Parts: sequence; structure tokens; C-alpha cells
Amino acid sequence: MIQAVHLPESAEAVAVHSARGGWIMGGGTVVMPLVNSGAATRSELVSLRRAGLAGIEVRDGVARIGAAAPLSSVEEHPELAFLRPALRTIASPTIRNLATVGGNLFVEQPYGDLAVCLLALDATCEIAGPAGRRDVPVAEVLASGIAEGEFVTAVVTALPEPGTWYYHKAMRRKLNSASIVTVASVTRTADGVVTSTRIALGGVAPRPVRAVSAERLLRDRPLSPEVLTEAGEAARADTAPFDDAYASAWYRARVLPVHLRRAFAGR
Amino acid sequence: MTYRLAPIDKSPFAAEREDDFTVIGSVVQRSDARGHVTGRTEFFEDVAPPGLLHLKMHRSARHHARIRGVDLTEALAVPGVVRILTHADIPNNLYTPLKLIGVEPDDEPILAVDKVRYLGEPICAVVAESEAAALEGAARVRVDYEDLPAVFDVEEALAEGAPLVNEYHGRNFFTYEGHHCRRIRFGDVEKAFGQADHVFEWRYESAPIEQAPTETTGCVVIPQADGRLRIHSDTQACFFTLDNTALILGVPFNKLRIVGGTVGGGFGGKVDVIVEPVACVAAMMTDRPVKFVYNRYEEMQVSSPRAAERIYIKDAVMNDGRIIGRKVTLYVDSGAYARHTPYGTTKAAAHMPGPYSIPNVWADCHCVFTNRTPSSAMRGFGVTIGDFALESQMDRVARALSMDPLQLRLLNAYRDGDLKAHRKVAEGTALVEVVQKAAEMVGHELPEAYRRMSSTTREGL
Amino acid sequence: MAKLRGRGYASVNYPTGMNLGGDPSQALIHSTTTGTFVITLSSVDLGQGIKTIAAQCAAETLGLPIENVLVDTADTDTGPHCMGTFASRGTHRVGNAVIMAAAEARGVMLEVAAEELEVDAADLETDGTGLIKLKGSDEKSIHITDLALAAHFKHGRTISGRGIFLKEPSTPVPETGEMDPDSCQAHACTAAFVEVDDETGVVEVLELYNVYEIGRALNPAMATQQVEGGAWMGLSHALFETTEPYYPRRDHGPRDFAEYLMPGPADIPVQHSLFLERPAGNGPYGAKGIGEMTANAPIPAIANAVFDACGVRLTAMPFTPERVLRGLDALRGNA
Amino acid sequence: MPSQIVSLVVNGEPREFIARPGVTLLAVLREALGLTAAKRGCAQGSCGTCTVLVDDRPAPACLIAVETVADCSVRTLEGVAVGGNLDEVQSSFVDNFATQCGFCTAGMIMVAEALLDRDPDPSEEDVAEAISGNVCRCTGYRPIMIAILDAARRRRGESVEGIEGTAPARPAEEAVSR
Repeated sequence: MIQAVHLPESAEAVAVHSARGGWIMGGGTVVMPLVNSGAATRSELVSLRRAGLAGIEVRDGVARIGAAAPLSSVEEHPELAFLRPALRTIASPTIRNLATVGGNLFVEQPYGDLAVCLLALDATCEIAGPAGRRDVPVAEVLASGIAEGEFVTAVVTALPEPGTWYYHKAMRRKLNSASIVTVASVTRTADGVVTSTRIALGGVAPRPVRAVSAERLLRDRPLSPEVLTEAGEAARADTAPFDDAYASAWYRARVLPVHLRRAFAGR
Repeated sequence: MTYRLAPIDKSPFAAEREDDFTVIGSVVQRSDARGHVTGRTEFFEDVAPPGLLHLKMHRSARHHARIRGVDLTEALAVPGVVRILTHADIPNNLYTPLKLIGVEPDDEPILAVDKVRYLGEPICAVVAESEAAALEGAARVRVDYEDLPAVFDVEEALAEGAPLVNEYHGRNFFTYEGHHCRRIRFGDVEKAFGQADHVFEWRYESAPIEQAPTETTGCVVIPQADGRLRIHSDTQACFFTLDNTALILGVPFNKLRIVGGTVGGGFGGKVDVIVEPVACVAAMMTDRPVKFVYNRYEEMQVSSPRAAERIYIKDAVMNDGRIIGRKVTLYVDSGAYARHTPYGTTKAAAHMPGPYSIPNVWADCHCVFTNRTPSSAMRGFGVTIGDFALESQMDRVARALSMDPLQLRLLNAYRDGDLKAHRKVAEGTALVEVVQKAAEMVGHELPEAYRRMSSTTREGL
Repeated sequence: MAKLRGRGYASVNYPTGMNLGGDPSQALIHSTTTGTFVITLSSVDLGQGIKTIAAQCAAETLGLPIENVLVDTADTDTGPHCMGTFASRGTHRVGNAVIMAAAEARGVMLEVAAEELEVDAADLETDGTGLIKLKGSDEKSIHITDLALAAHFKHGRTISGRGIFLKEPSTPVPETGEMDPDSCQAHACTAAFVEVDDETGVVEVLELYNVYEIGRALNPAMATQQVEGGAWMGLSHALFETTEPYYPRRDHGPRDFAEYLMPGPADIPVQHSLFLERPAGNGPYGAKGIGEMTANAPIPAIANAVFDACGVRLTAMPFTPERVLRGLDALRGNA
Repeated sequence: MPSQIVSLVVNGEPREFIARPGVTLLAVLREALGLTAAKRGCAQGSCGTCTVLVDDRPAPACLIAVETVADCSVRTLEGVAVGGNLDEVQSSFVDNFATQCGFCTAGMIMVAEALLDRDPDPSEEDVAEAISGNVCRCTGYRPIMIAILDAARRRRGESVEGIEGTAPARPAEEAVSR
């Protein structure tokens, strides 16, 4: 049973409650269902709502997004328009009014499509905790989590150059549905061939993953349907798909190359 | 006022109708709409009596297991927990809801006694001052299980040596007047298979489906000054719930009063009598109002779904498309208990062989027990999955014969005066006309002879 | 890749009322002193609209405006027995019971009017506006409000009626299955148009054409609600729904509306619906039960349309992308 | 931490109540303030029946620990009809037969209110997206979408007369080419 809900007004104050075992809560979309069903394992909640962590700043091609920023504020931010199509594939507008950027890093797959985007963007997480502050690549946070008592205060990412951002999410429904396969990528081409690429996948492993095998295969090659399909098949090596209520591991692996191709080549 | 209407085509059967009405057939605004759009419609959970207690269930974590022991110590220590009910507190713990129409045997405990037969089966009910305390209490009940082999497939359940699911039936099927299934025997199908130009046999299957009303199943029971209980419920059937509840409580029927009638969707899911009896026992024992309402997980996984079915259809078909024999073997997965499935299985049998006149019909419809959440009624009970199988079969037969699928249906459609497989003479039929009209809507050309067919005559066949 | 289009049909019938009968419902009706008729029931409204339908049946039978009818339902202390709202029985059973009760009340109403107007009751008619009048005369008439007041305070009469509908129970013959399993049958035919993504197995239903024969649409707007919502549920069953996605294995059962998939507002097809009416002799004003039937025909019609589109025969519900894709793979010889 | 006094501005009126730690906005509205229009359909944020507006944005009240929105403005369905007069969205839901069981209606209307406040002329796609977090099990959504689009027209002062049929039949080959 919940004994206290703290509403600290600074990151420092959050750190104090977090160090005492308080459960960090962004929008509540993950924590509150557990509270409501009696499955919460901690007795104190620490809300980030008043901690001043909801700001979004974009300066010199770099975005700093507060961990407590609701997904809807990212969706509506004019300088983050490249992320808008991705955000509109996440849950529903009502949930996006609550769910936060920081929270999205920690939701279980097949949810967490913004985290997939941030992985493709090679974003950095600003983390605070009992031992002070540190900056960690989002890849590391996604792979290994953060230490007890720590919490993410912001994510920082360079904006992708025009024409280099790719996103595609396969879902069972057209709106408000979890990922079957999510593909996000920053890929540069010159003279028709790939000069650099980062591809992140969602829905196909317990955590968002980099499709390094596909990245390797795409380098110096054109983004043609054939090459992309080959890359998608190679990407299976980077995944560990699972069964859930939405799709089987077999299905996810089977359609991964199709959706990787579609992410770049459209239909 | 704006509203959308599906048009009514009054030309077919024009001679059989009268239209001299003032209110019937005209659009009248729903009497409940204003309440709905203002939020003033009162659903059962909008009742908030003072001193309300909350009931949450501790449920089986196993598919099939013997209960070696239940430890309530930790649960009772949770602040706010008032009482924990076990099977010993339920006056008539063993029941079956259709006993009201003569179905036997009683086969399901309100709260588990020495065994659980499906995942999520209720074991004990924690009553507390707050929902959070009831949840915490329910989480702290400790049950010591001895696992038993479980069976989940209907045909495996009927096979030799399968684990016995429900001792009260003694076999893994419901027995219909001494028979292992509900049967239809009409004509001689084996002879038809011998005479047929083609014999087609295929198999169909479905998985369980949830009614998924937006309002979950629940009730609020309020003890009254005169010693009676007032039950605010979202049951689909007030007296059915009242009568069953009184039998389980062992009290006179007039000790209970049900107030309901405004329900946030049912679709068959609120015909079971599950929440009211145990909430009533809790209210009687505490002499306080008690609320027992399913959470969404319980509604999705513990409340009875539409049964999974497996259906084999074997048809004897002539070159011209006449189906002269149909043999149907149907397995309905009742889950661990009967509930309404014996009824649904009979309804399925009566529905065979679909809306067609077939002179030789054989159907065996099995109500099978497995270690699955008990299934029960849902919109189209006993028919929906059968229609999937029957109408897929019709399409396959048509394709196998290279026939127009609508012409195949029109050729075999039942008409007024036909004797159905269950030996009732058909009347008021209209299959021919709905098929003709659908063809017209989508521009599917039918030959003149098929356009002239009618449900009222067999002319042209 | 290709989007493959196909069309499929299905035609069905559906029984009205509890399968073997024996499912009575009662209605009581009485007039207040000012001529409002209160129908008392214990029937449940799940959203299908029985409260409105009962009022329409009573108003029609009484020959009074719908505004003169109130429905009080689902309190077992005050309402007479109803078996319940299921088995497509509500409109049929309750409608018939209400008509019977209203007919009895109408009889009393006309008797009292006859006394008031000093004419023969057989010569009276109602005009649907609230007037009871001598047939063919515009002068000899009395309004229901005045009549109800007179009945109570002057004549000492209660304008009321009792109604019940019972189809006698039928017992199947165990050896043959001989039985009487319905009161009447409603009918439907669906044509489904689908598009199949041959690389992912995703099926999209583009259009549903539904023809429903429903006896009589007592309230055409509410009948439209029933059939369109029901066809949506059929589509949902066909493509999405199950509590056990790996049946007969029990794991990964959906726990909430996120995991329990149903088509959302962006996933719905264009629906074209048409009613036919063949009034049932035993139905209230000919109506048959339609609540359940509506979901049935779309399911096989969609399965048949998928076959038409891509040659995959779906024999297990629901028709998930995986099942379609496995079928496509098998056809391509790379299963 | 014991229960504490929390205040909200609900439908324009300041309200104070005692809240147990972690109690949801939904529970407060329904149990402490007697505002039962918002419904508990899942307590997980997956059904939308409890949707209310918090600082003018729609959100499921079951996911909000009430302390976290202290002093915020909350709007519920009870605050929509003024003096018993239905607003355009409500009257449009009635007229278009967009309600059946009524359990999703409060959430649907609150989403529609927020949508139309922000965008007086939404497209069908906008409406679908706006209500994509709200489950309706009865209607198949089409009547609700039509009601919201119709409400937008009413707010813009456009005519609402006339009866709309369902989509007319047309030759299938025109509708779907194979």
C-alpha cells in the first residue's frame, strides 16, 4: 500500500527521496496501474511533476528534453517535428498527455518506441543520483539500466540532418497499438550509397537494440529494396524476439526484413 | 435531429405486412441518451453507501492442483482487513447456475475446497476497509499446492487416460440424458456419403473470446434495516441472479432484492452468477455494505469467455451443388465447469446443419471439460463459431465444384415448409431474400432463375 | 509486395429466444391519475435499448403518444419476473408481454371512456395524440388525462394490465435431437471486401455489405445501432480477439484493453447495411431477435474474402497476420 | 504519511477533500466529490472511460495520483451542460444515436470537448486519433465519430438538418477493384 506521495520541487530533492527508496514516477502510466492493482512493490512514490524536469530546449541543433516532459509536448514542439510521426504511433493522445520521455526509457517492450528513436539518435541521458550527476549514452541505459536511487533528468540529442531520419512501426492496429517491429534510423547517403547509419529496433528483443549487422551490411551500398531486405535478414542476428499477446517471436522475426525495408523504402 | 438509418427495403414479403402504426417503425429517441451524455445515468458502481467494505479474491495460481493448505495469518494481519471468507463460510458452496432449469449435477464450488481446476479459480475472499487493504490482504494469502496434470485440448481431454478435470461429472464431458453428447440424427448420412458425387471433410477451430464490456462485472450489497439484502448489480438477468444467489445462501428468495437494469455492456458475460453470492455472504457476516467488482484483469482472464470450439464438417455433395448429407462433430470447450455450456452446446446442435435443407444430417455436439477458465454465454452463444465453420465450408464446397458461392447457398437454402434436422417445420424463412439482396447490393449477377427464387416456395428448384 | 483484394460471402440464420423455450417475461402496466402509463419490468438494458422499445410497444398498443409512457425496470421488489437479457430474447419476450399488458389496459381505458362518453366501447378509437374518440366523430372524444382522472376519482377503476410471454419448454429427444429450439429465425447475408498484405499477412476489411432480415425494425435508428455495432464485433472477432493467443496453450493471455485487441476507430470499414422485414407471427409487431446475429456472418465472409484475395484458407479464429502469412508461405512452398 | 487535505478546481469550483496517499483522481472525483460521470473501466489507462480534462488536456483520471495535480483545474462531464442545457457535443451524441450502453460516453465526450476546443474543424482522421484511447464495445465507433464531426459543425454554426443514411450501396467493382 502506498504510504506517501512526494512532490519534490527540484532534481536534488528528487534525489533525496529516491535515495530513500522512493519510486520515481513520471506520468504514472506505468506506476499507477500497479498501484491500482495492488502490485506496487514500494510504498512511497516520488512524482517528477513539479521537479522542473519537463522543459524542452533546442539550441544549435541539439535538443535537451527534460525527463518529465510529457510525450505530447515533444509531439507538439515545432523544432522536434521529425519525431512527430513516431510519437503518434505511441499509445493514444490521452496517454501521451501523461506519459513522459524519461518513463518511455524504462517501459517494457513491446512498448517504448521513443526509446527506440533515442537509441537511433545516439542520445545521451543525464542522470542524477546519490553519487551526483553523470551523462550516459542512452544505449547503456537501455541495455543495463541505472543504479538504485538514480533517475534520468534529461535526454540530449543532436537533431538529425534533413533527409537522414527514418521511422516505421508495424502494429496490429493503425493507432494505439504496441510494436510488432519498430525501426528508427539516422542514415546518411552520398552518391546513392550509405555513408553512415545507425538503426535501432523495437519489438524484437526484450530491450530496444541496435541492428549492427544490418548497419554493417548497408555501409557503402544503396538503399535499394534488395539490399534493405538483405540487411533486414542480417538484422535477425541482433534480435531476440519474444511471444506476447500481440505477436509471436516467429512472426516478429519473419516480418522484420519487410519492415526494415519499408522504413527506408516506404511501401 | 440528425441520425443515420440503414434503409428498409419493404418490397420482399410486402403482402405479409401491415404498416398502420404510429410509433412502431418510427425513430424514437433513446430514453437513456440524455442520462448518458450528462453522466447522470446511474450504474451499479455509482452507488456509494457509507461504511462500504471492499472484497478482493485470492485466486488459484495453478491450472490444476490439490490444495494442501491455506494460510491466512499474514493476510489477516494487514491493517484494514476485516474478514476472510473461505468455502466453509458459504452455506451451499457447490452449485451450477442452470439448476434453475433442471440441469445437474452441481459441479462448481463458490470458493475452492480441496482442489483448483483452472488458473484464477477463487479460493478465498478478503474483505477490507479499503480496496488497497483488500488487495494487499489477497496478495498475502498463502496456498500450498500439489500440482496435478492438466489438460487443455478438447480432444485430448476425451482421450483415454486424460486427467479427470471435474469429479462431479466423473468424465471429461457433460452427459445428456445418458449420452456422451447432444445428438442430431436425421436421415442416413452414411448412405448419403455413398451416393454423393463428392465428399468433403474439413476442420475448423476457434480460441476463447472475451465479452469485454467496458464496465466490469460487479455488485454492491447493502444490508437493509429489515434484515434483507439489497444487491446493486450489473447482472443481465436480475431474477436469475436473485434465485441462484438465494439457493447458494440458503435463504428464502424474498430475503434478497436486486436493483439493476442499467448495465455498461454485457454481451453474455454478465449472465454468470459469480460476484453476488460471495458479496452477500460477506455483507451478512459483517452486517455492512460490501462491493465486489472485477478488475480488468479478472474480467479478461477469469470471467468466463466465449468457448473455444473445434468443428469437423463432412458433406455429401452432388455435382449440381445439392448437399445431400452433412455430418458435424463439434467440441465445445466448457473449461473446468459447466456453467451455461450444456445449454450452449444444445443450441449449437439445434443450429446444425445451418440455414440449409439437407435431407441427411448427423451431429454429435460435445460439451467438454478442460483445465481452462470456464466458458459461458456470449453474443451468438452456440452459433457464432458454428457459423464460421458452416459458412467457410459452403465457400469451400462452392470452390471445389467451381460454383458461384451465392448460387450454392440459394440452391440449398431452407424454405418455408421444409422439415429441419431437429424436425421442426420451417416458417418465416428469408435466407433466399437476404442472399438475393446482398448480391444486388454488391453487383453480383445472379441468373434469372436464382433471382426469382423465394423463401415461400420451392418452385424453380 | 502486393495488396491483394478479395470478396467473400456468408449467409446465416439465428434463433430468437432461449433455445428450448421456458423463458418467460412479465410486464405490468398502470395509468397514473393523469394518464401516464408506467410499465413495470425487471428486464435489463445493456445498451440495446429495451427501455425505449418497451415504451414504443406500449404506446402503439395503447394508441397514445410515447410521451405518455414511462418504463420502470429491474428492481426485483417491484418488477415482475423476466428471465433476462440474453439469447436475443428481450425485444421478443418483453415486447410481447408489454403488448399483452397494454392491450388489457387499453380495454379498461376504452371501457371507462365509453362510460364517460356514453357510447359503446367497441365504437371507440385512439388517434395517437392522446384522444379517445368515437369512430368517425370529432366531437365525442376525451383526452387521456381527463379520462385517467375520471377513472380514478369518479369511476373507481384502475386502468392497468398484466402481460406475460412464455414459450413452453421443449425437451429434446436424446436419440434424434428432435426439439423446438426457437420462436422464429432472423436472417443475414454479408459480403466482405478485404485487402491482404502479402508480405505481412495483415488483413484489412475495406467494406462490409450487410443485409439483415429482422422481422420488423421497431425503431429503425436503434436497429441500425445494433447491426452496425454487431458487424464491428464480428470483424473484431474475425481478425483480432482472443483471451488465449496461443490456444490451446494458456500463456500471454491479454490483461487489459491494450493487449486485448479490437479494431479501433481508425480500423473500421465502410459499412453498408440494409434491412428486410418478414414479420414473425409470434413477434411483437413482427419483430425478431437480432442482437446476437449481427456479429456472425461477417466472420466467415471475411475468411472467404481472404481466400478469394490470396488463396489462404483460414480454419482457425482469429485470422491473425501470422496465420495468414504462414498460409502464404505454405502456398509459396517456403513454409 | 497520513491522509492530507488536497484542493482542486473542479468544473470551475474550488474543492477540498481528504486524500489517502496515492489515491487516484478518479477515486476522489467519484467517492469524495460525488462526481460519478467518469467511470472505472480498467484502472490501467487502457479503456478511457474515466477520461477528464486536467488543465484542459484529456487524461485518464485512474492514472493520476491526486496529490500530483493539487490545485490544478479539472473538468468532468458534470461541468459540460450549463444549467441543464446540453452543449453541442452532448446534443450531437443524442441526436446521432452515438450512445448505447453509455459507459464509454463520458470519456468520449470529454475527449471531444478537448479536441474541439483546440481544433474547431477536425478531420475524420483527427477524430479517430483523438478517441483512439477510448474503448467502445457497442457502437463500432462510426456513430461516435459522426457525432463529434457533427458537433464541430454545430459549434461553427452550420446546419444540422437532414437525415443521413448509412453509406449507400454502390457497385462493388467501383468500390474495390480486383
